[in-house]
Amino acid sequence: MSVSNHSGSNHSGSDLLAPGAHGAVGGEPVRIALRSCDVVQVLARKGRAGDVAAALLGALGLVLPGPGHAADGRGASALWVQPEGWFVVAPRGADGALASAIKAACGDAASVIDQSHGRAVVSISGTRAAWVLAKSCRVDLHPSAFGPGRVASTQLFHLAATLHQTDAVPSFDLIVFSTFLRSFLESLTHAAEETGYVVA
Amino acid sequence: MRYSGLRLFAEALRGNTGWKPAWRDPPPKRSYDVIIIGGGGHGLATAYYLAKEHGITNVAVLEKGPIGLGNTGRNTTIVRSNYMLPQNHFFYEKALSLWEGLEQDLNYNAMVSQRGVINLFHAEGTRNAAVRRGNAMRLDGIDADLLDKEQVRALCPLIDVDNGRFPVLGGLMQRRGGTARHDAVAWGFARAADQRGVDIIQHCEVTGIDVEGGRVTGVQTTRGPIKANKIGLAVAGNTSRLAQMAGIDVPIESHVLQAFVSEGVKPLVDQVITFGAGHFYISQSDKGGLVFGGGLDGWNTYAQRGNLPVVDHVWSAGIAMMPSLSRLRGLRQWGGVMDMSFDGSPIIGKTPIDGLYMTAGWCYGGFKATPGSGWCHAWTIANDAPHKLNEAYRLDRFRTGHLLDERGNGPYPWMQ
Amino acid sequence: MTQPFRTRAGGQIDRTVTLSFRFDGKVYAGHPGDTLASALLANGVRLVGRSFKLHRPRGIYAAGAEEPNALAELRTGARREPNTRMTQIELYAGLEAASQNRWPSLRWDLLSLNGLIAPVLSSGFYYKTFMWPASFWEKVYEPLIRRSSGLGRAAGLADPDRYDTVNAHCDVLVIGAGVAGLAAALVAGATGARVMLCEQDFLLGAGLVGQDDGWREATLAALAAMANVTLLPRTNVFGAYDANVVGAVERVADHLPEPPPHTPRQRYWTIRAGTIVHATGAHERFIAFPDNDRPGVMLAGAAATYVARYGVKPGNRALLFANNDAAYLSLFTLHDAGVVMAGIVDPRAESPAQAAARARGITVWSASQVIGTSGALALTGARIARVGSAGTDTLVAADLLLVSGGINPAVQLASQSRTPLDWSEPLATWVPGVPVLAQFSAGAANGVSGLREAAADGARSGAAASGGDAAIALPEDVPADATVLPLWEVKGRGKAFVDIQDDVTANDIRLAAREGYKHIEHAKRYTTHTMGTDQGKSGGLVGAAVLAEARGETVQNVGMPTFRPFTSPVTWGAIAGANIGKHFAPTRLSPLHDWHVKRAAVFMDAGQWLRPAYYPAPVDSDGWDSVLREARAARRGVAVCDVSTLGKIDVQGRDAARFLDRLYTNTFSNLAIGRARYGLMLREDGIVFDDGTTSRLAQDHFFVTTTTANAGPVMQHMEFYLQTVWPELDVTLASVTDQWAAMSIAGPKSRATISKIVDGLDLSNEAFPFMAVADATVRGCAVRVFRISFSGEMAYEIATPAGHAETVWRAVLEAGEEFGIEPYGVEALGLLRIEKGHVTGAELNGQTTAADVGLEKMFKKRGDFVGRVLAQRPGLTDAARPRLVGLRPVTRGEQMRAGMHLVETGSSHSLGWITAVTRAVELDGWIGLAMLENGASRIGSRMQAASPLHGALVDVEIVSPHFVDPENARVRV
Amino acid sequence: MIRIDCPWCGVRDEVEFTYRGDATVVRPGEGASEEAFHDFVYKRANPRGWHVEWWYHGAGCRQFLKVVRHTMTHEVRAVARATEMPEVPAE
Ligand SMILES: Cc1cc2nc3c(=O)[nH]c(=O)nc-3n(C[C@H](O)[C@H](O)[C@H](O)COP(=O)(O)OP(=O)(O)OC[C@H]3O[C@@H](n4cnc5c(N)ncnc54)[C@H](O)[C@@H]3O)c2cc1C
Ligand SMILES: NC(=O)c1ccc[n+]([C@@H]2O[C@H](COP(=O)([O-])OP(=O)(O)OC[C@H]3O[C@@H](n4cnc5c(N)ncnc54)[C@H](O)[C@@H]3O)[C@@H](O)[C@H]2O)c1
Ligand SMILES: Cc1cc2nc3c(=O)[nH]c(=O)nc-3n(C[C@H](O)[C@H](O)[C@H](O)COP(=O)(O)O)c2cc1C
Ligand SMILES: [Zn+2]
Repeated sequence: MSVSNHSGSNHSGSDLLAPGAHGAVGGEPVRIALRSCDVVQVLARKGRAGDVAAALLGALGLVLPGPGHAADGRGASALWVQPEGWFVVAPRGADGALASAIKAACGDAASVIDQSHGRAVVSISGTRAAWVLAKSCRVDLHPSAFGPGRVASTQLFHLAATLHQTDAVPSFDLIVFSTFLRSFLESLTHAAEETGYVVA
Repeated sequence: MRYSGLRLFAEALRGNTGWKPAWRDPPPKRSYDVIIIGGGGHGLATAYYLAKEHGITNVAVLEKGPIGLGNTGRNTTIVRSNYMLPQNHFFYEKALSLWEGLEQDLNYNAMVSQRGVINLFHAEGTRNAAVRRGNAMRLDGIDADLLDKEQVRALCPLIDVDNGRFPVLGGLMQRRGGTARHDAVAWGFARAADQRGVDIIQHCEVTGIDVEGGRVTGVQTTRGPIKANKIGLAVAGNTSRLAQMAGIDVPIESHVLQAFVSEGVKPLVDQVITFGAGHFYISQSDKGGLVFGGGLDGWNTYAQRGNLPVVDHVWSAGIAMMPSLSRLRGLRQWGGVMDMSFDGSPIIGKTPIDGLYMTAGWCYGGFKATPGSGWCHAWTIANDAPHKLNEAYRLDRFRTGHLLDERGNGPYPWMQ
Repeated sequence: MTQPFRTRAGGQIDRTVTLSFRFDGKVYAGHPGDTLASALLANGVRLVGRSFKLHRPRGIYAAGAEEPNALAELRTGARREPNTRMTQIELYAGLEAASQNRWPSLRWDLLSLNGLIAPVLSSGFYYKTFMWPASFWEKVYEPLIRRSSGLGRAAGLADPDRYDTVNAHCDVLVIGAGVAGLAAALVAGATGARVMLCEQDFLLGAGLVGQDDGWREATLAALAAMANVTLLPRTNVFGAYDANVVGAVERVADHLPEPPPHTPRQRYWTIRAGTIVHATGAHERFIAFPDNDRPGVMLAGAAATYVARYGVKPGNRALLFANNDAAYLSLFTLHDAGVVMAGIVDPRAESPAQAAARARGITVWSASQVIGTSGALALTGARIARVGSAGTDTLVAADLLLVSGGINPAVQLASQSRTPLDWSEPLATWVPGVPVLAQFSAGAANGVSGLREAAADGARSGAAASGGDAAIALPEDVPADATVLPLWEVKGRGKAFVDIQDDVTANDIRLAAREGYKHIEHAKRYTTHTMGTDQGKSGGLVGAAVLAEARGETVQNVGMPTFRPFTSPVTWGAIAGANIGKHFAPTRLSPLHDWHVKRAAVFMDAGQWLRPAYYPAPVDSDGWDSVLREARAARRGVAVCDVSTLGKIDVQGRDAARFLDRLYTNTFSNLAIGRARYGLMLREDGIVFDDGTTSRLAQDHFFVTTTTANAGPVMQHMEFYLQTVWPELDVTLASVTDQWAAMSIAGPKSRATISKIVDGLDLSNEAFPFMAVADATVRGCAVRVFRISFSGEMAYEIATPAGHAETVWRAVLEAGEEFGIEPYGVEALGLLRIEKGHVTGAELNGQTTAADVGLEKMFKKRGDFVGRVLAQRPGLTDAARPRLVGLRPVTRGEQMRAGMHLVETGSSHSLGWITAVTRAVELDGWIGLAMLENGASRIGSRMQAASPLHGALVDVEIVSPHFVDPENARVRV
Repeated sequence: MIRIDCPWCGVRDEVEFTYRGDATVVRPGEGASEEAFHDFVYKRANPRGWHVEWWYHGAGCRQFLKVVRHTMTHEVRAVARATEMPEVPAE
């Protein structure tokens, strides 16, 4: 029997996001926040992508986006994450409700998998947000290559993450696996110390 | 010409004008009893032991470039026999015992340095695997010691045993393991083989292998055809291509492994140390450079150059293990093309073609094997049958399922 | 604090500010804009180091990255950094540096006695001796060699500074901000392209300082005004890689005593470029002549740089030895600054520059060469003679000898990018040929000389690289002819160095050739030529030429040693960036992690996860007490374990069942809805890959679990077969490992416990038998209940969306309180599974077959599945293969250890090994599992378990691996 | 650094991908011989030149891609989806 000397603490990482200003002072800081969202994975069954598109248009007003893009619908956004596969992201509602609604709309045209507990959404915003992300993000986030409404699944701080630019500030939603959230926040906030960051 | 301290003084007095070439530079003859293709450590050692142990001296080593600049000339020089499977550890122990007398045997200082090899472990599972391996060695008479965390700290204070992410539980140490001066190994074998009559023919690329009626008859080269009764392949990452010249497929892929050397510093790291929680290992050359490396890039290639993703991982693993390396500087980066087999173990033996033999599939562990590989390969060529030590390294084991997968990584050469 | 060698005016230094610094403990003064080298020269310091092997006195030789000699230990304590080039250290107030590789002092270095036996220390001498007696190598010779070699001393302490990495993308990357690079960037920038300009120096356009400061300033202002241009001074591009990706290190804070808070000391850039312009300039090369290494011998261009850029006279009386007109300009710069001219030695009979020099009143010895130098710790003069004349030499007094053998374009990065090199006759050097990648070379790096020509070349390259064009102003200059009369070596008495850092002489190269190490790569390795920290920038070609002569070949045919990264040595910490310490690899935490922390669990690493090993209680005197207490609860009452780490995969689609049938050795298409089944998965080579339970939630919907370690690999394995082998199947795969928390409630009281809290589900044995699965709720949270058991007891697994984990977990604990429920950790989990004889990663280690671990019955009778065919190979079906068995020590209390080997009593021949051990709760003492040759037939016999590593030998009994409830009755009650 | 133009995600660095070897071998169907399976697992093209190989875009779209890459220059000439066959240059 042998054990390590790790202690570990607070899995949610909320202790890492103590409200206030952190890191360097003087420049314009970035803003970092945890967003409370539902995330539902929708995978079209073979040959049924058309049906899925129709179902989601009807149910949520979502025009399902193609690779690399997101689209907004009624209270929810759809993010392309894999061929004929999307994340539908919406502000947190009743547990499982979004998934049920989508499932009802899609029927057997899609596999609808609730990932609301399996994913966490972290937002980062500010003129230097792309700089902070570039410390680990290998995707080009320059305005000429990326922009509002663009989505990329890639790696951030050794972790798979889906990056969604939500406005031109720029602001980004970073969708990460929830069991890695704490580790992710540790690395993200460490990276943001150079510009300074503010937690609201 | 024998080398010695006395000779060194005598030559110094004569302005070092009396030294002779370490090996001749003969033109290829039209035919040889045995041709060894590949002038790396393995090919040169094969030729040397053919001459020394079996009296077969009508031998040529054909090398497409200058000798010793393949993997032999670019590896991180670790010598050890700390394997788990008995087939492996007996073979590597034979190699290690040959290393132990090599300088005197070759009359060439290959700087075999038995400074100790420590494999760190960080979790219970890997500790148990290390214990299993160490015990397997000990039962078969090979030295191994289990170190606890404090012993690791004491032996190498640079290691951050309380590591922020993967604390060190301990290490398995082979004290007789260490390093050797890679270039000198090639040169020493070349010189000693040459002295026994072997022709070392550089800049002679083999472009074809002649097979008639299921038997080799000779080779085509950039310097013309050469006949031979027997041919041994020792071409590392080029094994697939050479074997294909004889019409056979071998379960080998060519992959690059990178290595790095730092600027020279005063003695800092006294052993060879491997990090168990990431791909990283390190030792210090006698010149003072820290020689280090990690895992494969992981895709087929014949290019001997390095690449950034491995740099990123290896260097951060280095600091995760030894934080004080942080302010030192890397000096040079390179790569070598290795013959990755499908179970991580080598192939030494006969092939489906009569008179064609090979020593191959060395993955990234073949430097330590050099004398053992040459010794067994020579035996196999001389006797047309494998020695007991290399019986298990058969080419057909992938058909029969007698795999030697030391680490259980499966038939994925890039993961072996 | 006077600076006797500082000129009155000129240079890019701020004379209004004086900085004080220390070298070898002595205090000196300099100015902002100085390097340590320029400041030391300003103070008249000539001796700055000792050579690698012979410990000869050495001075400052160059003014940039090519410096071979002037290496210092910079800073102190944990920040000490050995081998730092004084020519690149920016001066800051309070800087501390020390010379290295000398003892006891720089002036009196004991090992300089090596010089007396230098002939013995010829190249490769160590290969020829130190062999007797064999045991002396490690004990005597090697420690001596190691101690005397190496250069500076590492700090040996953890680095207090932080580092960072950053990714960048651009259309055009310009490397080098000389006149060519600036012009290239300006043109490319004007076209609107995204441009990055990297310059290792802290000044951009440094070569222009003192030559055309107006153009330089105007260009820098124009570049600074372009939003699409990123200027990166202090940034060395260290290597060029495939696909036009380069690595660069920016020295963000090295010019400060300490980095400001939150600021990295250095930053590692990975730059992906559309096109690259190599405007890396050139390195002047020296000429090898006897004693060409004395302090006071200096590259000509470097001397000019010290004057023009730093306002420092590198000496009082200068002699030039050069074979080209361009080098005369360097001397004229010194002349104009008032340095006394000792004259010019030129092997050429005549040239326009010779005439110009004479017109300035400078003595020129045409058709002459330097055949030696005089001085001890500093140069006092040079001996010169006419070419071809023996014995008639003149001693010219000088404290500064400028040398130029021509210039070598800095082709390192181009060559790394596989651009072939062409031989230029007029320049007698290698210039870049036609690039393979989308790259250009410009200016001096392209063999072009003259400011105006170099700028024009840069502008052309900038246009080509950006695919546009723009007109820019070009600087004016007085062009000088860069053509050389090749002169590599002047033979004579004394050591003529071809590698000044590693003490390699022309004779060493000849010796290598004589001994057969004739190939350039052999000669390099035998002599260590070009293997120092400067990688032969100023002497590489010189050595190659000496080798060529020795071989009777052209320099061209001899070639150069391969150029490899790094163009300049790269700080280790910079590459690691923030990816060290806890950031080295991410940590994965269970949704119940906070609870475990509050319960003071002791954690252990399980791959990326942190898992509770056990939960200490006040009654426990050690860890084992805790583990046994937890396991006993599971066997006798009830206990609960967090198993959220298990991999979970959602498999759906019309063909989901068929798909699983092909991946698992057993069948899933006949699994009823609402039931789970244990499954075994092989690799295609027939070796066991993973195991786990799969539940059928609907006709077209399965929930697969994997082992913790294989969660990712199994998912990828499934995707591989689905996408590449059976793409026609209607199957979707989604990893839901993070979505679901899971807990295993085990023990005879498990039903009684969860019945209290599970709503909407009849948990009676009849309604919910072993291997049943159903949805329900606990405290209003959705849960999925599985009746599966790893422990061998009656057990349930409850999965719930991760956010509800703690609610459900607490509910379980409360419900179980009356039965004495305990949370149990990985150690107790291991204990229970060993008692039960269940296999895990210790047995399924990538080497075992299903039969090896007693699972051969899991092969379905008919139908293909991954691994079926190759599992039948004789080597994998051999009955003698090690098989899973159980072990008990004959003396029950004796401890066994995982990793022990099994031997016949008295033998040392291993017949198997122990995979796992534990203290048991259902039996006395220790038990274990082992893989044993002919295992089944040995059950009932006695053997010994040996761990020579621990000096332990234990008599053991071979038993069935199923210690507890072999009939599997408990799980069904 | 190898950069792969994923048909779904665009050009990405090799670190986002996992290599999975020769993409020209085809898994034998049901009932095929041990020999056929041996070749599927162990007989791999290992050319010095153009190689068609699997790369799994694990950090991106989770798709297995067929990549045509040169094993000396590392140039990526074509990238195709799993079910397509990209064109392989002769030399
Ligand atoms: C970076 C790196 C680190 C390593 N570290 C270690 C280590 O620490 N310890 C260890 O034990 N092993 C290590 N290895 C592995 C070890 O270097 C090799 O396994 C071993 O050197 C192989 O020796 P060789 O003689 O078989 O091959 P090589 O030295 O590569 O010799 C093969 C020769 O064949 C020649 N050749 C090829 N084709 C032809 C042809 N057609 N005609 C004629 N000649 C031909 C080549 O030019 C070459 O010279 C490492 C390898 C690398 C690349
Ligand atoms: N003063 C001298 O010694 C000297 C030397 C070379 C050229 N010149 C003159 O300069 C003109 C040529 O200008 P040019 O622009 O072609 O060359 P340059 O030498 O003026 O500029 C090259 C620049 O590239 C930088 N550089 C080199 N490698 C680098 C790397 N790996 N990473 C980052 N930066 C790197 C150098 O620090 C230098 O500032 C000609 O007139 C030539 O005669 C003078
Ligand atoms: C053990 C070892 C030590 C080395 N030490 C140095 C060194 O001190 N300086 C150096 O420039 N290169 C050193 N190298 C690297 C070689 O210069 C060379 O890069 C390597 O052998 C690969 O050859 P190549 O770069 O010519 O392809 C070392 C290599 C090895 C294997
Ligand atoms: Zn993709």
